[in-house]
Amino acid sequence: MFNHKDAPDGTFFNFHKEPPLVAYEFFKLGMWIFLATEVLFFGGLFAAYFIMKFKWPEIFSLGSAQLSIPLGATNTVILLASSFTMALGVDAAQRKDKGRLVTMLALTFLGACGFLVIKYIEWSGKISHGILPGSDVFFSVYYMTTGLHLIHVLIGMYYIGLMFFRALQGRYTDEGSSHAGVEVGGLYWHLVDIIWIFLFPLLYLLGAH
Amino acid sequence: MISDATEVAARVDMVQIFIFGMMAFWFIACNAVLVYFMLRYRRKGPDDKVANIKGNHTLEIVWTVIPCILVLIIFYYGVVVWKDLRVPPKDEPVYEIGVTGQKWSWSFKYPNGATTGNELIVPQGTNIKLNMISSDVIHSFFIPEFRVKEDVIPSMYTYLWFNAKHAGEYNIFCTEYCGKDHSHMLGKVRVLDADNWENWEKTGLMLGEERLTPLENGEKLFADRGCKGCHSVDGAKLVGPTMLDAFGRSATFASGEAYTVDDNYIANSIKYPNNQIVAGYPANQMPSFDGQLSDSEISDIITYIKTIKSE
Amino acid sequence: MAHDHHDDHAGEMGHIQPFKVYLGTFLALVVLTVVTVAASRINWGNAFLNDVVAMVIATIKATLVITLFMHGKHEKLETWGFIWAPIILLATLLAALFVDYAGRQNDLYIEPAPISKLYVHQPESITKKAHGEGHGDDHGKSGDTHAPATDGHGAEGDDHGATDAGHGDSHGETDAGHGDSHDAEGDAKATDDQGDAAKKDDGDHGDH
Amino acid sequence: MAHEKTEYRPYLEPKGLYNWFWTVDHKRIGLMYLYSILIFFLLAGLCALGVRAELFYPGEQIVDHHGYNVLFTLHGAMMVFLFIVPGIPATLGNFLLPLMIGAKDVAFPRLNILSFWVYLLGAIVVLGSLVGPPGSSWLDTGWTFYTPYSIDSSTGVIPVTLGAFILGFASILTGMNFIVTIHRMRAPGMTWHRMPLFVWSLYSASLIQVLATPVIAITLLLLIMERVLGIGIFDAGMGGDPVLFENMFWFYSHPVVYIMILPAMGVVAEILPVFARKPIFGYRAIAYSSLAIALVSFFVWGHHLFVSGMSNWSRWIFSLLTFAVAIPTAIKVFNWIGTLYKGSVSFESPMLYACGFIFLFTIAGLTGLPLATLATDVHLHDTYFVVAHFHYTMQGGTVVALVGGLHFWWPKMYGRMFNEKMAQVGFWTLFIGFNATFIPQFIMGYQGMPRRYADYLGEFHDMHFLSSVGAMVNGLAYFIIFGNLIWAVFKGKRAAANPYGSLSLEWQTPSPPPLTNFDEIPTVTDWTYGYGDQQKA
Repeated sequence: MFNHKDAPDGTFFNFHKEPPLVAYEFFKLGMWIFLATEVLFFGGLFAAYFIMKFKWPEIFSLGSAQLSIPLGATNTVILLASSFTMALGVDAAQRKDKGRLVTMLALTFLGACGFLVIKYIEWSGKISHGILPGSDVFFSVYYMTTGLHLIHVLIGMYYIGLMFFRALQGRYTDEGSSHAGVEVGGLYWHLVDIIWIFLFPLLYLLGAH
Repeated sequence: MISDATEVAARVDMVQIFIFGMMAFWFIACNAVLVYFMLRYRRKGPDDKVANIKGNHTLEIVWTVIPCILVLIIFYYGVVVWKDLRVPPKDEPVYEIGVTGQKWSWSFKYPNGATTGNELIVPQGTNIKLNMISSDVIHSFFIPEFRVKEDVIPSMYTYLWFNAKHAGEYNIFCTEYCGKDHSHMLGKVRVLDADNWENWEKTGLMLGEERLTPLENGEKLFADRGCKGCHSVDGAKLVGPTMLDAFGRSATFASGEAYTVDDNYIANSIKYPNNQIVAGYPANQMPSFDGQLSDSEISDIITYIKTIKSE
Repeated sequence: MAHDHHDDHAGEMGHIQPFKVYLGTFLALVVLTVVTVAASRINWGNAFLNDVVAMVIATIKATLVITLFMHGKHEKLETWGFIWAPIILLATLLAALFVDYAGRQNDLYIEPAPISKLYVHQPESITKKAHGEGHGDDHGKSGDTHAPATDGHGAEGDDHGATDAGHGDSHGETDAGHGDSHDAEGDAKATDDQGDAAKKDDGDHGDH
Repeated sequence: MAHEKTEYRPYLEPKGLYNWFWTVDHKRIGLMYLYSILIFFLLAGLCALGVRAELFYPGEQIVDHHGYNVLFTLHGAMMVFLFIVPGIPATLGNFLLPLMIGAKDVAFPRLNILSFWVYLLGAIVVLGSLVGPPGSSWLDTGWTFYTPYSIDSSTGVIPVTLGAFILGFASILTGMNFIVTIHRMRAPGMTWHRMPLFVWSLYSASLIQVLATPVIAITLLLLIMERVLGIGIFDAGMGGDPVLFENMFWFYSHPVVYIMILPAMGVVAEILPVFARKPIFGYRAIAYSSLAIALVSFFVWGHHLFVSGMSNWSRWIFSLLTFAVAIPTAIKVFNWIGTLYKGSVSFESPMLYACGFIFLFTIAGLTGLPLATLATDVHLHDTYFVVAHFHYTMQGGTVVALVGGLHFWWPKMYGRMFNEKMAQVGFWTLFIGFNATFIPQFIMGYQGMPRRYADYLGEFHDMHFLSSVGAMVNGLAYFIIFGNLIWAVFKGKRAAANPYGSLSLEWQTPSPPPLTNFDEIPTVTDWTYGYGDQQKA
């Protein structure tokens, strides 16, 4: 059941693959469609955010005042930087420059770790003050949105690590190989960044004025 | 097919008949043509002469524009009638009644402070507006004869209005699924003519009725308000503790402290059930009757409970 | 043999952009972040406009990322279809919800239930607000006596008693219908007066 | 170098569990989906028979109220999430899409089998809710999980919502796979206007799958968080709003009914020209009305909330938009009927199902009119009129088309022919039983009989009795139909490669087709409905 050396034709480990050039177009369109689902997935949360803010404006301004804007702003810049290095990584893969690709992936991963650290600081601060998802309508929305975004950052980090080791083996930059994997990973990571770009003003910059 | 008890209901029936006529016409038209084609162009042999028709642009335009027009007519007619069904007449006086839906019973609160359970008593020929709210899950207040329906939601007031033409008795249904006894959350609308209504408003009794004794009233309330649904009188264990020999019984709360059943314990549990839950029974199942039962009604219920003995 | 594609043959894989494009985008994004923080300090009129400003800046940043970082510029029309589709659907959902919720406020007679009617455990921030400074008559929501609070269970009983006592007389001329002229203080919306808050002492209603 | 002529081996020939478990062949995945959705169709159908059996007489006969609520909830949830949403796209769609557009397989074969595994996982999690004691853990909230009842209900809400959340991913993967396949893998020469109409309808349905499913995913996730962490977004007690849940739930759940009906329309558009021996009437009208329905379906969900305390503005805006959906549907029905004009119509069983579909679907579409009109919907909302309306669209529409499609492509899938006489008997039993079940429900609904009632007033008794008898006949019909098809797989006589003389690409391959469908990808020169031209040539 599990030796896949001589797997018969038309099964998981031995099936007709389209040539890399053609498959490249498949992966890109497929990823853009997946990103559309992610945008709508967070869309539901944004709908909940706007309605709850419409119903309870005081709770939202009260709650938002307890979030630290400097931490949120640095988080945003870190994510933008990791998005920048990811874009350079994809650019390196397109130029088949293995060295730069590997360093850029590592930098992106570091950026993601930075984001996690700051997120940990924020969350642990809140939880120690006894503010939990159930304590308040604003913090329900806050934990749901940042929590879901956090899960997507973790998924992104897993994929960047995967790309990092594959890039080391030269899988994206060898002769005749396709770098679609890096391009797709880049698209996903940029989306995670876009979601945070929208989350930051909505959650953090609410109570300032 | 069912009687219409308000003028707006008659107009809603006109819309329904108009749409039914439209449906019947198009249904017969389409399927007559379909059956005709099926019979007329039955396959006779393998080399039948077949027309190589791929489409017809003018026909396509025609059967796009005509449905558009018909559909807009239906929409407009529907909205015009709905406007009156939905918004009470602005200038005329409106008699407002507070409705509370809770798990499996309705309760009504009148401007003169009276409250009734599962029985909405209204004067004939006046604009009645129901301000509705639910105290637990979403219900829906539906009177088929008046063609009115509106959900009863815990997070906001909803309203509906009607003006019953003549005296009579109509059913109230709950049409939004709300749990086990959703199908038993029925009620009655009793439309009274002028003098009967006059009497009811003053004494709370129908003409010719005399006041029930506290015991009978307590028993009637115990059944009307759905207590029987969860508290049995014959000792069976339902959702809540049984009322058999309840008075003077001593047991322990979920929090462990002992208690004996007495008057103010029952009164307090009726108003705020979740304060003291008896051990072994689920919490926040019983809705609060605070504000739906007047103190005299609660004392009637207590006198009734005292009489449930298994001697 | 790889059959050739019916649409144009994608030359080499992906379009190469010069480095300064990426750097320029990144710097623009950082600057916009600073701008959005600064913009949030200024009050642009009402809460809605502040949101709009924040959303506009965020949309500019998002378009920068999509067109330049994600090579959106070089994508075919169908890919842009899948970029615009979720945005339009999300806008529809938010617009419909807004029309629904805003419309409810000025529908004749529909208004949100007072906090006192919300029976289960109350978040502290609502109750703190209702306890502390029951201010002004905005929304009338926060002006109610608080409902059974999360903290004390026992307190419930007497608290209601207070409102009941106060209920009868001081019931102002609030017309619950229009939801704007609630008098804020004290027990304008006591727990149990759901229906008749509007017309309690309004003489003319009903012809009985 | 041209492929040398490999010796023909049907795709089902390599036996063994390994070939089924690890397969990425779109044909086997289609069959595996078919077997699993038919099992759930049986389970949910038995729940439906239980519901109707209980309603023979007022009062409690077979099950108590809680049992009745569990029966109709499981009937709804299993039918929607496990049978009819994967339904035609995952079975006939998986099997036929690459064959119809001249491709060796879908764009992402491994994602295709992953979609099936995720579907199985979701199904197991949904069935997981049945593990606990029936009294407390069998779901009784209705398939719509309306809060706040689904929040404080003690029954198994989390397993079913988590299962539905997982099934959403299977749906997204299939939809995305189909869209990329149709965009990128069409055979040379097969332009958008030479594609079969079934592929157009699959494309529209996949668009909805991809764009609507995420919203139900987040709604169910928030519902689970509501129960686990007590966040207050949908719970009125915490300041949340149950109507927000209704809005977000129906934002998915109305487009999903178009995922169900569009492929059914595609199957009918495939069957009619073959048996009328005549090109389809108004190809572009049907193709673009599929897309139009997919587009408009995202703007009409408000008609489920006409009496849910929505503001008056949004009520009449949604009523107007809901009528916009009626137009492309009407165009399709007229074009189908136009196809039979001056054709040579033969009545094998697939054609019977196609014509039955048109008849039942006109009733379904037209009874939608009073539900879209505001004045009448206030009276008809949540009554048996609505139950009858959506059963006419789902059972009279999608299931009749699925069964018709299975009969039409059975020779291609298994290379064997079913018994024609038995198939006709099955159709007429289904037709009579179905109408006998749901026409009384239209009448009851108008008289004000609310839906989801375990017990009803005496005045509705005779209609309920008639409807229950009809339901038994309806159930019997499916045993005849599927018995005939299953018998054909083993004992049916060998079928020719193209028994009905269809010009579509999938019929040009031998029955059952080899693993890689075509030895070398065909170049398409003309559209697939050229029956008229064939006569002249």
